[in-house]
Amino acid sequence: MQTHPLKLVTIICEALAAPPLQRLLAEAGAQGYTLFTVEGSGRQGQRAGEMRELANIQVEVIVAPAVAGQLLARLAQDFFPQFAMVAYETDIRVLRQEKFAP
Amino acid sequence: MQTHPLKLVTIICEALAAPPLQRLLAEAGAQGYTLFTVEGSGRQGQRAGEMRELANIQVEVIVAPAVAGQLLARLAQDFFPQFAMVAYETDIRVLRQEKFAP
Amino acid sequence: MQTHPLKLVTIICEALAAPPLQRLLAEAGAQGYTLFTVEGSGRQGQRAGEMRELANIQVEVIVAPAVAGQLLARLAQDFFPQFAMVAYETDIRVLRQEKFAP
Amino acid sequence: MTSDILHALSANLLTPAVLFFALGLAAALLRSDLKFPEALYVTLTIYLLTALGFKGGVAISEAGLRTVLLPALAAMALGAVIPLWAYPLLRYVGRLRPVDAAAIAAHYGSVSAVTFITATNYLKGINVPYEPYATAFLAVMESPAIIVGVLLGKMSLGRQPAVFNGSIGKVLHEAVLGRSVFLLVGALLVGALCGKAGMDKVEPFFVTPFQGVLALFLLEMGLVAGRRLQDLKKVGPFLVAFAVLLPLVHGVLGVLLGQAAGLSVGGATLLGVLAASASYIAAPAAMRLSLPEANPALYLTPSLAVTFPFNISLGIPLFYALAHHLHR
Amino acid sequence: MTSDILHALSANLLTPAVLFFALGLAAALLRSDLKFPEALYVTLTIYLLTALGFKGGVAISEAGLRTVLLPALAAMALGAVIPLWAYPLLRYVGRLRPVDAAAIAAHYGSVSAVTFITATNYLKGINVPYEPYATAFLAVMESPAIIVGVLLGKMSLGRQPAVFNGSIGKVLHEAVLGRSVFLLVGALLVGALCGKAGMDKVEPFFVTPFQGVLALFLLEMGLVAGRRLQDLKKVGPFLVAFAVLLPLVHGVLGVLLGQAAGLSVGGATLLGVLAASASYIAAPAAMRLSLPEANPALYLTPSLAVTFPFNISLGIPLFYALAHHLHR
Amino acid sequence: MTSDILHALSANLLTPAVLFFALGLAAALLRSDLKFPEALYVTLTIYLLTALGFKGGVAISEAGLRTVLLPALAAMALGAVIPLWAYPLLRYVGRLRPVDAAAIAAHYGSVSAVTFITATNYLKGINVPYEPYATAFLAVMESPAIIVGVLLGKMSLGRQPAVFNGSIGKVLHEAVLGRSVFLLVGALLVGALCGKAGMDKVEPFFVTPFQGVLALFLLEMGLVAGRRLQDLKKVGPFLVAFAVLLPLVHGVLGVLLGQAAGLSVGGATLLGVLAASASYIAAPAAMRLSLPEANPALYLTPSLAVTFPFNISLGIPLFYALAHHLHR
Ligand SMILES: Nc1ncnc2c1ncn2[C@@H]1O[C@H](COP(=O)(O)O)[C@@H](O)[C@H]1O
Ligand SMILES: Nc1ncnc2c1ncn2[C@@H]1O[C@H](COP(=O)(O)O)[C@@H](O)[C@H]1O
Ligand SMILES: Nc1ncnc2c1ncn2[C@@H]1O[C@H](COP(=O)(O)O)[C@@H](O)[C@H]1O
Ligand code: NA
Ligand code: NA
Ligand code: NA
Repeated sequence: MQTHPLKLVTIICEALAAPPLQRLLAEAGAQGYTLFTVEGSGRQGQRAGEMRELANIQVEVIVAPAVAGQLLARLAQDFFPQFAMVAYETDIRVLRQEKFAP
Repeated sequence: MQTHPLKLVTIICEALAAPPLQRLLAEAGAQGYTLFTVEGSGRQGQRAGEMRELANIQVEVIVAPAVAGQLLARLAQDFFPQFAMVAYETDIRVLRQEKFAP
Repeated sequence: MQTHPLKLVTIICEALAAPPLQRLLAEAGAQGYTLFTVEGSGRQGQRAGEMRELANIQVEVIVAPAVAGQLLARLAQDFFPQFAMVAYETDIRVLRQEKFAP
Repeated sequence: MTSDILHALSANLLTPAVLFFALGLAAALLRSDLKFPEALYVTLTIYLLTALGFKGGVAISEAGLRTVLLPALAAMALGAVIPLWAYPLLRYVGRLRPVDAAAIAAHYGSVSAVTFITATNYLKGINVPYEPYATAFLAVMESPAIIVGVLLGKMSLGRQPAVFNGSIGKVLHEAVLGRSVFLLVGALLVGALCGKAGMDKVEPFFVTPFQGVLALFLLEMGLVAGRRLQDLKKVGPFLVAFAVLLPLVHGVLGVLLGQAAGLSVGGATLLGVLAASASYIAAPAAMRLSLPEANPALYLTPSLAVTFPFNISLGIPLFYALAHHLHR
Repeated sequence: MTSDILHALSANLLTPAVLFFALGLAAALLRSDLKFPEALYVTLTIYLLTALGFKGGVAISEAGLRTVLLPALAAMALGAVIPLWAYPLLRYVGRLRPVDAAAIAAHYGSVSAVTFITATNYLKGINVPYEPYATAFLAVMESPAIIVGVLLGKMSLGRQPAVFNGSIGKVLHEAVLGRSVFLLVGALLVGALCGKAGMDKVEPFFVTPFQGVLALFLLEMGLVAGRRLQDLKKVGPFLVAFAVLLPLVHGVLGVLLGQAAGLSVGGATLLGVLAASASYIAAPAAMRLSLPEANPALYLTPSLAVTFPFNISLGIPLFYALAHHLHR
Repeated sequence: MTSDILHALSANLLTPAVLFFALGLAAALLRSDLKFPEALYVTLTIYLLTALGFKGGVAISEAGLRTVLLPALAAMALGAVIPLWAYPLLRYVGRLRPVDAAAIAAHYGSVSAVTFITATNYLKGINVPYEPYATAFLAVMESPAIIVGVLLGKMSLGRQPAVFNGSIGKVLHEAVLGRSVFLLVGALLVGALCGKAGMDKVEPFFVTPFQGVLALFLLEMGLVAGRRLQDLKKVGPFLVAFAVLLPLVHGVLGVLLGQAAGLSVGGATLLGVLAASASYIAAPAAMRLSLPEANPALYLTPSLAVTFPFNISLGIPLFYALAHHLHR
């Protein structure tokens, strides 16, 4: 099966940051995303997720390597100062590369 | 710690596709899978997941590289024409390789 | 954007194993974790997750490579004999490496 | 007759159920971030189906199976034959692909429990009695059209990949043990076995708050239907017209059949509503499993975003006005 | 007056609602693994807001809009001006960053529906009548302070990144179509359109079990507030004092305004409670979207872990004792 | 006595609660896709425990602590000693590993709240009064056996890895602050503090719909137990027999103890049911934390898939028939 190398960018952040994050993803050229409701623990303590106001999400986005770099840069610049947030990228190989082209 | 290289195949699709997908995984020789209820956005628009009829799932399967190739091929052939679906593979290193042998 | 190579350790296990697992993560030097409520299937059969007593979780932890090795070793030694459990590691590249240093 | 209709309409439009549905639509169209958790949606569905089935079962145990059997068989037959004319209409007039035509036909032969419940509440609100065992009609009308539709669809396809290639046995299993049919029929059996004595125990949970729960659920259905409205353009004018006109025809058929089977005005109204309603729970699930080649937008959007709102706002009072008119 | 106060206090502290809140606090402090699923939290919120709005709407349809308008406008104005003194206080006495001061000011001008509901239950428990349309005050007080706060905050910031840079239109959309305001106002409209006839249908669901549902919800709120208690040290003594004293001042203001607007003892109490309460649902959501630079610990912790428990335990009976005293 | 038993049995088997349990079993065995969301499961548990505790607390406040104390201590002692004979039986007759024997013994000494509730409903259905403060017995019987079982298990193990190596303090914390014990005891305290006045406020939520909620919950328990049935072969014939016979013995013991402690027929029945029931919520959670070396299939499957169905269908009426017979 023919697969193509792309990047998976993963972002873990508080649920209330979802709307501006979704705007950022669209601006950066992502064609879609997948969102998980998660619980978490980190420097800001436990986030048990009973109330959306205090809950965490994980967002995963498949993008071309160039878009990944740009996305991470925008996150570091605009979001990190304001939100409890973790972001990383992973190498993946997808089917149907066209689906993810900006 | 001794770890072994395997593949993680990730499939994101509508929840209603789960039963045939589970059948396919079993046929392809996967020994297990993990299923997440997710929200998503892509070419078919938002899938907010209020109703199972309109919801998304993500399925992750750890398999040997050969099985991964076969699985992706079957997905591309049988499922992609019919379902809103994304699929990709990632390199991982597992403990206890025997667990994942078909 | 400057990213740094770290490891993502993923653990899938029964929900009732969460408390000792969280203790182990803290002991091993992880600075946080993200927890997903999942459904799954494996050697111990289906885990449909209706009752927490019978449910599955997936825990993801970002750590330095050395910590990852130690974590997997502890899991293999203390947890595998007792719990239905899968564990693997993936290479990732993170922003803000300091956040994950023990 | 016109004043009948106007009166029936206005009695329906200002009920909490219909207004909460409109509120849900508004929330979706105004893009409010209001959202029901999936668990709440499922919970409300389980509650409504269980309560409905249980009440129906108690009613059957009171009325006797004999009374119920004939009209139930008539209802079942109506459900099973609807796809037989819906399919050619969709195929040759609407020029849809065979597999899509089959899937849509299955939806319109099957029924919507929530539409049925809304109709019973409407009748209660205007003090029109109906056969309390009418739930049995709902129970027997859900599956037959799905089976007929899947068979029509399979015949139209060449070889399907093995994972979808369910035998007739599998299709039947899906249609009869799918959670909505199973819950409804199961609760009906429980009710029939418990009878009045059982009802006394659970009435404050399954009966008293029922109308309020329905209002809350319709708020959610409004949200879901509202989000689907934007897909209407994908669906095209033929299907939108189909989704209003076919229910009208089926509603009239159902009312006539109900009268012929000796039902009261209320009972005939309910049979009309059932015939007019389109499935959006059991049928989509069965199609995804057995006819995945069919396009969901083409069956889910008309039934959820057109037929469902049409029936709960205008259809129900119209079919009632007709039944009432015929009865005089 | 002292005996009034003592009596009012003891009537409040031993109610199921307040005791279940204390139980939730205890669970959090003793680190029990008790946890409500998020879906249950959302469900209870949806239920409480819908029921509250619906009842209020029916009451408005009975009382007539004319009666409601004047006191509602007064309430709205009070909400909008509170940030105007809270902001400088936080900024210059508390020495907080401008954007944090603006965010906190927005929270204290806005209101908490659950605090309001607890107050209505308190009044019912001691048989003090109140204007049933008082829900309208809650509905109109939620947004204005949020808008004022966001404007204060934006003025204090230089250029924000584009993703946060909402126009006034967007801020308004957020403040008015956010789920809590939308549900409350929407259900109010539905209730106003249905009137008494609609109420009869849904009363066993929306009214009868209401107090019990509130008790369950306060158990959960106790858990949530209790988990926040450990953040109190991050917040500092100034904000803790602020979170008790400002509500006291606002409560007195609200009671006086209510009396001036011709409300009954019960109605004046409710206006006092609303003024004293701080938002922890609508306001935090608006801040994360429009003023993400503000630190959530600084606005959420005081309002959730200090003001909310203070009001439901001591504030409500105090404001009632005041209204009662003034009325004699 | 035989006709007593037959009558008692038939009065139980056709109740909504038991029939809905059977429906859930059927759904699991027929592989229907019916499934309750986890949030609904947790919600129903929270509701049932809170309602139960609250009612019990109000009853204690009416009866006085003095009346409750002696029978409660007797109940507690019974729970604590059951593991002392269950353990050697499992170890030496059943030839189970020491740690598994300890874990199973803990489950059978502890209790099942849902079995208890089903029994109270059964008694209500046949108009047999019982001490309303009997909930206190449930509350005190949940933890002691867990503590005894964990101690037995720890003694049987060599060194455990540090992450599991809870001190006695930790074991106690788990056993007493685990969510089910905490909710039950907490709600009991709330009820005792509120008394009758508090009950008036929340009765329509916590009392009136209770039996209906139980019926819905038993549908879910049927699903869960049904899915476990396939694990029965892993468990072996000894444990299956154990899971029926030991409860029979414990039930008889409980009834006798109840009579000796001066309880009514209803109260003695309930003590019998408690003794006979096995935990499937608090005990498994405690074992996973403190004795993770024990095999869950060996303790969860017998208690959930054998003892629980046995008790709610046959055990309850049998213990009642015995209590009734002894009393004459
Ligand atoms: N080392 C880590 N591994 C995995 N997830 C993490 C880690 N640190 C933080 N997180 C996640 O990111 C969220 C925010 O992190 P923080 O800002 O450190 O509180 C946490 O609630 C976790 O869900
Ligand atoms: N670029 C992407 N990154 C991550 N997830 C995606 C992406 N595109 C699509 N998805 C997921 O796949 C589902 C189906 O995609 P689509 O068929 O494009 O609507 C979406 O609802 C998302 O959950
Ligand atoms: N091959 C696999 N791929 C992905 N997840 C798996 C796999 N095998 C097991 N799992 C997950 O690990 C859990 C425990 O596995 P097991 O102990 O094999 O039952 C399962 O319930 C699944 O969620
Ligand atoms: Na139909
Ligand atoms: Na306020
Ligand atoms: Na026991």
